[in-house]
Amino acid sequence: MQHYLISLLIFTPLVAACICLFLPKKFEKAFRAVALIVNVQQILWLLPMLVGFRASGMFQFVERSNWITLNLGSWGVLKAEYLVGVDGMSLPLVALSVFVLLIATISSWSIQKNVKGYFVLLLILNAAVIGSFVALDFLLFYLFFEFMLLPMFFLIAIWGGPRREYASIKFLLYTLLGSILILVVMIGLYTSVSDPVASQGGLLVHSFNLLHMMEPMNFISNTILDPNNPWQIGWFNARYWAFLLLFIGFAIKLPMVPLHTWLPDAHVEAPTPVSVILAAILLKIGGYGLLRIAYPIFPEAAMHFGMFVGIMGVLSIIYGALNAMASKDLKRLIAYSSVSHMGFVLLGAASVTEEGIAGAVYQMVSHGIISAMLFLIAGVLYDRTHDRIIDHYSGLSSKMQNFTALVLVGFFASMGLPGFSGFIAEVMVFLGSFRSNATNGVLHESLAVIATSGLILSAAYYLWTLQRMFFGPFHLKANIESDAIVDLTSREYVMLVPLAIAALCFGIFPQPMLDMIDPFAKYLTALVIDHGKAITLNP
Amino acid sequence: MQNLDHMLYLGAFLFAVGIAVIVVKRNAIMVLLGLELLLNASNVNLVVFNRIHAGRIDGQMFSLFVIIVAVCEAAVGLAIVLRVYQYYKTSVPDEVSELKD
Amino acid sequence: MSSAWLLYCFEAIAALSALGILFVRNVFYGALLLICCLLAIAAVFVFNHAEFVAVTQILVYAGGVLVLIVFGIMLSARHGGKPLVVSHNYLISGVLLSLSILGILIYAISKTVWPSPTALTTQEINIEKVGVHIMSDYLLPFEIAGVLLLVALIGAIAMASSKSKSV
Amino acid sequence: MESSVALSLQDIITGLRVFTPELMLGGGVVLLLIIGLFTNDIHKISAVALLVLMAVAYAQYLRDIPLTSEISHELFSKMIVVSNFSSYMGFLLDLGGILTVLMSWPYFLHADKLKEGLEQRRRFVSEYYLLIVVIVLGGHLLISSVNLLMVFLSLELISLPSYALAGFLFNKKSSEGSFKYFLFGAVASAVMLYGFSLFYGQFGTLDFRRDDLFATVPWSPLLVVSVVFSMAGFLYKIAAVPMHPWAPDVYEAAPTPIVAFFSVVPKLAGLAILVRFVIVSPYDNGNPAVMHALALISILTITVGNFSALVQKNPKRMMAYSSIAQSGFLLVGLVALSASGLQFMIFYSTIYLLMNFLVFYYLQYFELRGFTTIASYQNAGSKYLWPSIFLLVGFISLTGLPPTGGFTAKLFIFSALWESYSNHAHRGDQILLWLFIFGLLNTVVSLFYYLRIPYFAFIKNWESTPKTNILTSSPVAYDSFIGRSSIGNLLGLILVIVLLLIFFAPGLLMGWINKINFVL
Repeated sequence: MQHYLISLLIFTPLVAACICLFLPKKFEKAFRAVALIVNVQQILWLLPMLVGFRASGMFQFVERSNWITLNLGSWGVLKAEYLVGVDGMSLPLVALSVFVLLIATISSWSIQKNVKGYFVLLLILNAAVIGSFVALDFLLFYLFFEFMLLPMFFLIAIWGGPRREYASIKFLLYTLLGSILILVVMIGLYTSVSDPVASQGGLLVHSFNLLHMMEPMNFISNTILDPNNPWQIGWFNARYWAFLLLFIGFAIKLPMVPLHTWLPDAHVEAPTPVSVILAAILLKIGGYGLLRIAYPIFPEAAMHFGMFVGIMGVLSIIYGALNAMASKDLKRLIAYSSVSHMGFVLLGAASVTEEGIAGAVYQMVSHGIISAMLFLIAGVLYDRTHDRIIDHYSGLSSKMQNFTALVLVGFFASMGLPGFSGFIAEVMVFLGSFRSNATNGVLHESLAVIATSGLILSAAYYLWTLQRMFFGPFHLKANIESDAIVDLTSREYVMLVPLAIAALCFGIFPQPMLDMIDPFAKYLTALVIDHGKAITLNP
Repeated sequence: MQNLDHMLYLGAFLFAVGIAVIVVKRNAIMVLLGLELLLNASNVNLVVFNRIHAGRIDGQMFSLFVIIVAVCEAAVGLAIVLRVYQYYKTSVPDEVSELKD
Repeated sequence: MSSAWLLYCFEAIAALSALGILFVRNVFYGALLLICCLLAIAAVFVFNHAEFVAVTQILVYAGGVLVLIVFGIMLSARHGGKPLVVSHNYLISGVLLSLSILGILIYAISKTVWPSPTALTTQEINIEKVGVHIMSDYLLPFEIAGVLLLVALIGAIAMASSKSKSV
Repeated sequence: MESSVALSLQDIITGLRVFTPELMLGGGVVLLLIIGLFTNDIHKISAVALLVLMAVAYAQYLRDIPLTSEISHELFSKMIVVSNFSSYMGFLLDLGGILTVLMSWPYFLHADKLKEGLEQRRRFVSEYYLLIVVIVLGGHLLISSVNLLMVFLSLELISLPSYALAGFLFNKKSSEGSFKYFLFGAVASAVMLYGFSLFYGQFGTLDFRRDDLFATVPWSPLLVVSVVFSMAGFLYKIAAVPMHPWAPDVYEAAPTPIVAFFSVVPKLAGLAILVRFVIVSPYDNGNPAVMHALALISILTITVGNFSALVQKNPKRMMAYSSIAQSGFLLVGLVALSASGLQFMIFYSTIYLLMNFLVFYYLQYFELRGFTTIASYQNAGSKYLWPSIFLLVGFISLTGLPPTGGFTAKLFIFSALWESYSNHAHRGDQILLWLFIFGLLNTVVSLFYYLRIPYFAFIKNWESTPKTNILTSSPVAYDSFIGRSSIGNLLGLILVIVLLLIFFAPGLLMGWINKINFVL
């Protein structure tokens, strides 16, 4: 059992999706029940993994079996594996996904339209999300990555708000563009990399294995991406291009300013549970891909473009915060705050320091929890009034005390107040980016200084929103019925309270998760710096 | 008769005139006539080249088959033209245009 | 020498009657000019020791295809009830296109040096040889040509069948 | 002379044994012709056509077994060469023919929609199948031709029945499609013929396979002219830019099974002969002109096809542009011109056949139920759930997204291009890189039109009341078992499963393709 935990995590929702597909349409409750059972079961499978995980930079719970082996004659052998495993970065993210998906399923209770289709898509999305966090084979990763695309598209486009068609197509366009860029690099990489174990006796085995790609020794000499002698294409050498393509591909997902424009639209139009999944999990795949693929495989390019990445991160932080401040729609505000917070991930990654990278991973998890909470908060309000415009509300605290308390927790957590998980993450990112110049010279200290202003801005827009919406005299815009304003239902407590507790827990007791992340951060930092230097030494 | 170039020029000329007829004439049957000119241009070439490569008679054989194909094309083509004529009461290719983007 | 002049003569007839097709506006005259052109080309074939091809040209083309075309002209004239006088379009672009093609072809042909033709005795290429080839080396193309004729026949019948009454 | 005749007769007789599938096709033509005299029963004739094609496919399969990679047969005085390349491609053509017959069944039975010309359609059932069989025969001959005369004749053998079949809807539009197809096709083949005659003049032989063919003749202007003219005919058959304008009109006008057939069988045959033709050209002699031209054509074809498809309103017309774009993708394998590139091209061809037939099968399914424009697919998803899902799978595969064979095919073919760019004779040639980038970015464009029908089917006005003009029409009366949707969907299901299976286990197909060598 211990050996198949990851596969069980991935395939349980797929099997459940197939079962749902063959159930008659009218059993609406059955679909909800199946989805819930799957989520609970996933948590049960996750627990032994969390317990059995040993803090080290190595991959654990690895499963490996052959998937595709094609002999292509003179060209060699093409080999793709079913290779999955978790390390200090992916396990927290898998745990986050399982947790948030459970909440999202509970939140989906209110979906009325075509329940069957909704839950089938949700379950497929579930499998794809988990799969992309654990895949260690590029082809497998790409499969799961693309697999998220269409379910998400349909979830937004069918169950979304009034402008869902526009939003879903924009989402599709951006994401597909990103994945095509990743595909380009994938083709380039696997044709350039050989499997050192399987390639023996003159047989050339082209491998999709990400771990092989991270090792410069495995590149076939004189190929385009050969670290010893990369080709010059246009302004840069091919490895720099490859890094940039990967970076853009993942940055679209992240999303990074100026490639973020799909996000506010998608969030505003998506139904609440889909928004929750989108913000809490799907955005993380961008950051995850950067740290899992782009950085370790192209370390010298990562160092070379470190300043650029850092600047883009800071730009995202500031620009996202300013936009959030200008937003009139509560959901749009939260969406832009996501852009701002994911900028910290970029900044942390760019610093290539242990603190920075650990901070980036911590920020991903923390933002996953907090953004899920914030979107649920927006959903609570929307469910009652079908109106999300901030100016239409005032003094809600008088009618919804408990809700206001949870909103305070969520907003404070997102602001990065001490005691909440966001604080830990952001402090680590600042630390990393500040120390970067001294240790490896990638970033300038000023970036860290500028990024702090993001904190101030986020405090500003959250407090302003609080003040406008929740405090002061109770007042609603004319067309909202005040009868609709009632406090939380028990189902909403079930969703919001665990998230609030998690945000507090990881803020007050960061050590268990940091212990998990730290070895990974150490390992990645050392790998990027060592390989980066080794590669640049050979011109 | 050492020089065969003039007959090749004749072929080229027939080819060019055939293209011109096809482009210029506003009538499907005229287009068919142009088509026959194109095929004959090739035939002239084939027969003349057979003089140069006289070991086998590939060129002449080819031209025989071209004639057969020309017959077939003319038959099918005329049938199609007549069919179009039934519907459109015209055989001007440009006026037969219900199919558009 | 005189035979060379005769050849030039036939070539000129072929070229001029082809050119004539471009200029006449009556389809019927066009068909007649094509017959003229094809017959002249048949004569050119004879000068190139391709007697069988020439005969086929006269029989099949001038005899078969042209009769078919003339039939077509008459049928469509009957349908329309008006004389088949055609107008021209794309005159400039068509002429320019064909002139440029002609230029390219003439340039390409003149740039190529051809080996001089071998003088042939009449025994070497004769109808017997054509017959032997058709039944041996060219058996497969011959059979295919048979299928092609069959298909053309069927296709033409299907296409030319009268409209159903429902339309 | 007698002895040489005797020799060549001996050659013919020994060749006949290897020639079984083609002979069977010829026999099938005669059989259909005779049956047509006695009966007009749709089921009987369709069944006969199906059996003929299945038997041919089986014979082709039997022929393929002894053809190990080294053996190829020269037949009929070197008119054609049967190699495992032509054998595999021939098998694909047979498969295309079988699928077309299966698709045609409902097309003949259906009486509600497409009423116009029904009577004539039913009158010419046996002729219809006969023409299909002849095209398959022409394809078989074309892919194994090594002689210019054979190329010309087999192309005509494909083209002439195509002109007729394009008009088999027997209505106004159909006649126009057939007319345009004829004009364009006849001119293209005449131009190609002129190119062939110039080839013959320069090389003195009709056999274009000789190794030293291009080595002996330098690149003269005349050779360029003859290559360009000859290409016209091939590009026209595969509907590549600039010889593509016929495709949209013909696809829109022709019967749907025939469109599916056109988009696969003549295209693959044309592609195969293009491969044979290009492979002898001076590709590796340091002169990249042919490769540059092909790469340019490929880029243009993909781009023009995709961008034109975006604005289409008629599903068949959209699929015409899609098939133009797909030709461009198929050409990528040829541009990469390496053994693996050609193998992946064959792989792509196989997948293309499957996914294209899947899509057309369901386009017809919906067309017979009154969905004739893209916009009319509104609500199709709720009424016909499974067919819509199958159609979606087909479109996803055409786009090239996982988990379908279309993704694998695209991945492979672009890998070969990348490989060619990095370590082939034309190492570092920038046009290959451009093709790579353009081709992949076009995938994003293609997603838009491929997803438009599913978009209307699933998303647009999901909950609104059905449009009356579509769904109030009486339910379709099917008077045959194959027309009943549950049985009909079985074919779709099989295609879907195969497409998914190839993604998860491409080795199944590649194992077969790997045997093919390109000595031709």
